[in-house]
Amino acid sequence: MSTARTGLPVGLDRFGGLAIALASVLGAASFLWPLFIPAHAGMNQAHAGDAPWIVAVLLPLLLVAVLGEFSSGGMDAKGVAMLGVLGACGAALRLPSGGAAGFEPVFFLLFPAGYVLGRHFGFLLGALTLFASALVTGGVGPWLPFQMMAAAWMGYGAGCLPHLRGRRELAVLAAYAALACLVYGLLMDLWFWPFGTGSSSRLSFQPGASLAHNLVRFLLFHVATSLGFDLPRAALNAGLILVAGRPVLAALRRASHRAAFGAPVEITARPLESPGVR
Amino acid sequence: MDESSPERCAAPAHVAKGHIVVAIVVDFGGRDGRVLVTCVVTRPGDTGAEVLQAQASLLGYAVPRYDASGSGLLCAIDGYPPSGCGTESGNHYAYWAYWHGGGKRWQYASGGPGEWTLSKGDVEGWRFEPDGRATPADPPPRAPSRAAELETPATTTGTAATTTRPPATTGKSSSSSRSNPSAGGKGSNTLAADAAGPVRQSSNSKSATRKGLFILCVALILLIGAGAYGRSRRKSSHAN
Amino acid sequence: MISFDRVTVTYPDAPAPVLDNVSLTIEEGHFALVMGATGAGKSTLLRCVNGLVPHFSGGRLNGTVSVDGRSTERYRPRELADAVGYVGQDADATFVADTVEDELAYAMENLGVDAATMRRRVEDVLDTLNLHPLRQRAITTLSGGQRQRVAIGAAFTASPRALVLDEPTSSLDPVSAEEVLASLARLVHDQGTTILVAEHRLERIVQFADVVVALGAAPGEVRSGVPAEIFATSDLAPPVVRLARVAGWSPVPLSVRDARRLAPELRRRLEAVRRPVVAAPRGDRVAKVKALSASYGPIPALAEVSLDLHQGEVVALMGRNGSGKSTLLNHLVGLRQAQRGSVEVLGRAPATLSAPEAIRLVGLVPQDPGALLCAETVAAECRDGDRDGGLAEGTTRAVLESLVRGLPDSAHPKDLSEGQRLALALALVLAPEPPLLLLDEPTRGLDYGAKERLSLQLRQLAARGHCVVVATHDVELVAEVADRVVVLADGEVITDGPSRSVVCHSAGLASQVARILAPAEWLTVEEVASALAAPASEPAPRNETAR
Amino acid sequence: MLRSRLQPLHPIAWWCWAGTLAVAASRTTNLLLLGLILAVVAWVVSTRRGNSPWARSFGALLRLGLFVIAIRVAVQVLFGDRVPGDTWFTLPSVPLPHWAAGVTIGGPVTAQAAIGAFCQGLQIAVILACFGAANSLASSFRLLRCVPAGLYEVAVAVTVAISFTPQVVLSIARVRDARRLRGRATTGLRGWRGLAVPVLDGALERSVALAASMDARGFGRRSSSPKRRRLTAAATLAGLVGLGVGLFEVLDSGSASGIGLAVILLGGALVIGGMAGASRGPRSRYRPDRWRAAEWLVVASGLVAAGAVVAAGGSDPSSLTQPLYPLGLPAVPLAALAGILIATLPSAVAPAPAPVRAQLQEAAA
Repeated sequence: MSTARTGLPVGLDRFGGLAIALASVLGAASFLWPLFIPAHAGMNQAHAGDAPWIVAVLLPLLLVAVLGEFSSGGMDAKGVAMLGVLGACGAALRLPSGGAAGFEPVFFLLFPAGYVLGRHFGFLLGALTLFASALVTGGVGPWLPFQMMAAAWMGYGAGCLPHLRGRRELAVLAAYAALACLVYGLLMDLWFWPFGTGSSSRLSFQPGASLAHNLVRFLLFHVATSLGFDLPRAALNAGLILVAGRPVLAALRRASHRAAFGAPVEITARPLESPGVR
Repeated sequence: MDESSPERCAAPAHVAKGHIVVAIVVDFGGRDGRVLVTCVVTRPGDTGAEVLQAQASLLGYAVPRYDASGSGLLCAIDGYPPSGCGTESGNHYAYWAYWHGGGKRWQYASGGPGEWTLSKGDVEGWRFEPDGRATPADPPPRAPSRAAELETPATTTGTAATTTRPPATTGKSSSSSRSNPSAGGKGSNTLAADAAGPVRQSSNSKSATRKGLFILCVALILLIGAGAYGRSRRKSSHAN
Repeated sequence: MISFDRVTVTYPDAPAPVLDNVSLTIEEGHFALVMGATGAGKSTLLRCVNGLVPHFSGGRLNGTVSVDGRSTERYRPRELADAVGYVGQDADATFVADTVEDELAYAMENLGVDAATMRRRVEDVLDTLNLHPLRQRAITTLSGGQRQRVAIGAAFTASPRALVLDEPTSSLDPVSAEEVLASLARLVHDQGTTILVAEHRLERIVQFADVVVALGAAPGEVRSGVPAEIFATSDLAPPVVRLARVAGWSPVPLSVRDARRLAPELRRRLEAVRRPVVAAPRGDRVAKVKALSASYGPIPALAEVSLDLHQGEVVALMGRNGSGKSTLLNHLVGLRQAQRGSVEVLGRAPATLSAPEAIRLVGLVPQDPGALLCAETVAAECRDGDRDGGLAEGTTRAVLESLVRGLPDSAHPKDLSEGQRLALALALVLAPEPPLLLLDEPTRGLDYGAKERLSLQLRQLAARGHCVVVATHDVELVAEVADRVVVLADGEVITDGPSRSVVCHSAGLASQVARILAPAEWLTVEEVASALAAPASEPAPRNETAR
Repeated sequence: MLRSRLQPLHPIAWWCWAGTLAVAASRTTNLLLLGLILAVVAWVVSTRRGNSPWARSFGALLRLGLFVIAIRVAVQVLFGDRVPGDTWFTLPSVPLPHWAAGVTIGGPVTAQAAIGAFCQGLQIAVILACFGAANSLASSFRLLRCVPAGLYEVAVAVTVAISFTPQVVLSIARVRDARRLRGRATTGLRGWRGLAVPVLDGALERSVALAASMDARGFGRRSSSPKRRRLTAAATLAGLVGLGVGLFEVLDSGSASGIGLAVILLGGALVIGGMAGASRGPRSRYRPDRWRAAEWLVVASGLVAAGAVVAAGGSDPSSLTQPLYPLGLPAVPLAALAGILIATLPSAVAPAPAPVRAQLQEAAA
């Protein structure tokens, strides 16, 4: 299977790649819809509340599709076990915060993992970590698929970073971590926007208004409500990566080496002539 | 400019400093084709909703009705339509379309009147669309009929002064008359009060019968809630 | 059933093969014991059976390994799941499900066994392994022995013809170990399963074995045969065998029962030897535990424990799992604050001290010594040790040298053998010269050689004036090193006395030699040997504290 | 009793029940209805939740709900539209610079605005509470056993993660002790580093051993025929396209009615079908959760509640909303209230809570 070829824990065939791309586009749409919704959609009072719920139904389906692709695209025991174990570590990191925003060092594990073990693994790990911790802490709800999708993208991005050496590697990872944490916060806020503001305030989205106009309103909402959580989180994760990044990367590399993903296996029935005989 | 928008009001000489005059064009569309222009003296920065409110109290109309869900959507002017709010039929809605600009330069408003802040010489437009599409493609308010033009100056200039209200008095006036919010000033107050009178009485008579049930339900809810709380407390105390 | 035909295994980027041209056959229904020093390739041999090596580890395998006529060349581990059950070294790392039942059913689910059969087999296994009362329990709430049995059951429910176990009892107390081995024996006898098991603690398991596979130091060197003939010569042997050699019995008895038949004659010879009791000078008090009580939530862990520890004595702390041994050690080292009662080391309460102060007063080597090691290389580890203790450069390294010779500086702690890792941890703890030294289960996974070295080191430390406390299940170690035995049960001290009387007079804690030679009070083979060798007048080599 | 202890209520049933109540809540801003739904949910949770760590999530989500209400009201007060109403007080209004889309902060705060915001906040809080209830009542492990075959590997990974989490927590404690034994700091970023690395190392080693034992027990014995693979992949992709079309239709019309919804449902069916169809290898289930009368009753009670509320909305929309113009007491739709009361049924018919998972509890604490 493909894992053996790539030497990475999880692989994906071309269907899977296509599925990820498609699902991500739709996922993006289900995050960004308030910015683009047309004027008359807001008029329809009876149904104005529908869009968020439709999207909340849609996203789990997207995730099912993508994760299913991963399952059939080839995950062997090693990949599954490593996913599970790293997911557990992530969940444990989220326990103190109960999955709430603010103190959330989970990304400090996710990004190095994605970076070392590849973007597909990063995608999966991002999604599964949040899922597992939600199950452990009992935080399952309509918000969960959005968290999973967002975290999955972040992990995928970490896997796409250029592979450097030494200091520059850490610097790039830390910078990415800070950025990704902020983006994650933005995305989750974007999801909460319609609920947080209703439709009758100067911060709520205006159907039909220009993108720039809505964007400004959203950013104001973001600054007003949750930037206070996101900045510390970004700093925390970036700091952790700077401090502990090197040994963590080393540990991950050692593990993926020990797990021997796609290591060459050779079995020959012909016995090796022992020196004594020769 | 002016000839392009006949509705524009000439600011009367006696308008106090720091105030502006805006025109409100209300086109009742389907009902009787009545188009009404009112000039209201107000403060820069007041919202379209407040000016509409002032106009209503000025003309003794019923208080403009807004969507109950608290979204800033306007449902009725002068109690028309009597019920419903942007009621949908297929892809069409019966609703009050909101415009800015006047004359040939009407622009479909992107937000509710609660968000639009006025500046000097603005023209506000309202047109009831019996079956509009809620897009800028809907027809703008028509030019005012002659009758309307004759009617308006008389009403407005007379009471223009009363409609301009220093924000300070708001608190008192509203506390004095619950039914008719935020329209300050004596003259308009009385006008609007009896406009909104019947509404208040009806709601009073209903609530009188309703109160008992209401309290009953609240009691029930509290009872169940307390029960749940007690049980979970016991459980947690058992746990450790 | 299981056959190796001229098998050579080489791991990727390893210079030399681990197994070199190994051939052996294990008949159906046999209980085969694989023994050998650490690093002799026991695990590799076992993992070859179901193809985990090389399919899982990578590397090259020449020759043919076949189980039930199926060669691992053609079948991957998962396709052999119905032929071979494999239980790895760390049972906790093998669980997939949350409850016992689901874990047992897991393999069958993968094999697609139909529901009815699954139900029946699960029930069978629950009975065979005596897990019935635990069926609904979450695995994380089970004790070590129970977990180990669940792991065995999980490997066995698919009813494989052969079962492969890698050190199934290394982390268990004698009682749990007995349970596990007994259930293995039942599998062999009732169901005719072929069992291949690697084990260090031969004394526990030898009496069950039909065949012994002995791996020598050199990768090529493999001997297999019936236990008697193997042990006649093998240098790895349980005390009973070593005693037999000393006494010159043959055929070599493998169980205490067999040995006792031959014992009377030896006892008579030993009675001639007078063993004078030399009271060791009792040093002054190092630590004092007074009426210490502790509890985890509602569960009491220690009840009114009082204890004095003195310089130069080796105290063995014994008792079942969960009898409070580790809790007591944690209090002594200051990881836990005394809730009721008091703990003092040289007059100071360890829990109140800062970490750097504490390590100069008392040191603890935890159950898993690896937990102490976090640097990349041995050299770095030693350097950190010096820095943490504020010691002169090279102190730790010197201590390490005194424990094991010539450990390579560049080696990664994770790649060391159990014994070496323990030595490194011990060195780190000893470097600041704490007067009180605590060890928790130090003999886990140690082969006989490493154990002998350890007990020697402990004696030397005591002689140098340290007070050494060893919490252990290993009665042989106790017999070797302890002056004094403290037995805990349910958090209470039920016995506290000189090791000889305690070890000889309690059935559960007696060493093999003691059991064979009872009622005479002999503890170890060495004693007997020197006693036999020596003329009657000379004192026995070992002192003991009189009280 | 024993019977029910062996098999608790099907997790899907709990989720359906909570979901229907959430739908009911999402249809109304009537304080009475919302309050009653909240009370009912709380009652059932208090009678039927176990001691698992996730059982506490109900309380957690209640607190989160309060937070949401606070935000909702605060946003309304600071940035709310200045729609006329009974003015309570007037904040000094600060116009933001031009680039900020002409947004001004403050201005008169009307009772209508504040109460409307509160009702909408409460609505969200009640919906949160419903999901909190589902979390507290349904076991995550059992939930994971219900996933379609196509998701099997992923589900196993998650199961492993859940059952391994408490061990991670314990090993964190162990490592912290070990650092103390070497006389090192256990706090601060450096302490973090010393903590994170050994824990991670241990975990990763475990993962290799775990993989070996899983493979040795036949994990991933599957016959993935490329033909079937292509089929399921096609189904999935088609489903995704369908979802996309449906989504844009819905967003464009702003209503979940008609074509958009249909297309979405179709796409969803395709995706799920693809997953279910992708069953590979001869896997079987040990004692799958059965769907018994109790499950039906629980789901039905939820449906009744939701139905009653929706019906009330159909007959008289205003009975579901908090009257703002003019302000007044909410209507008392007796039918809807009665329907919601029926949703307390599970506290009678659902089997008693599952046994404790002490270890996990420790971990989550």
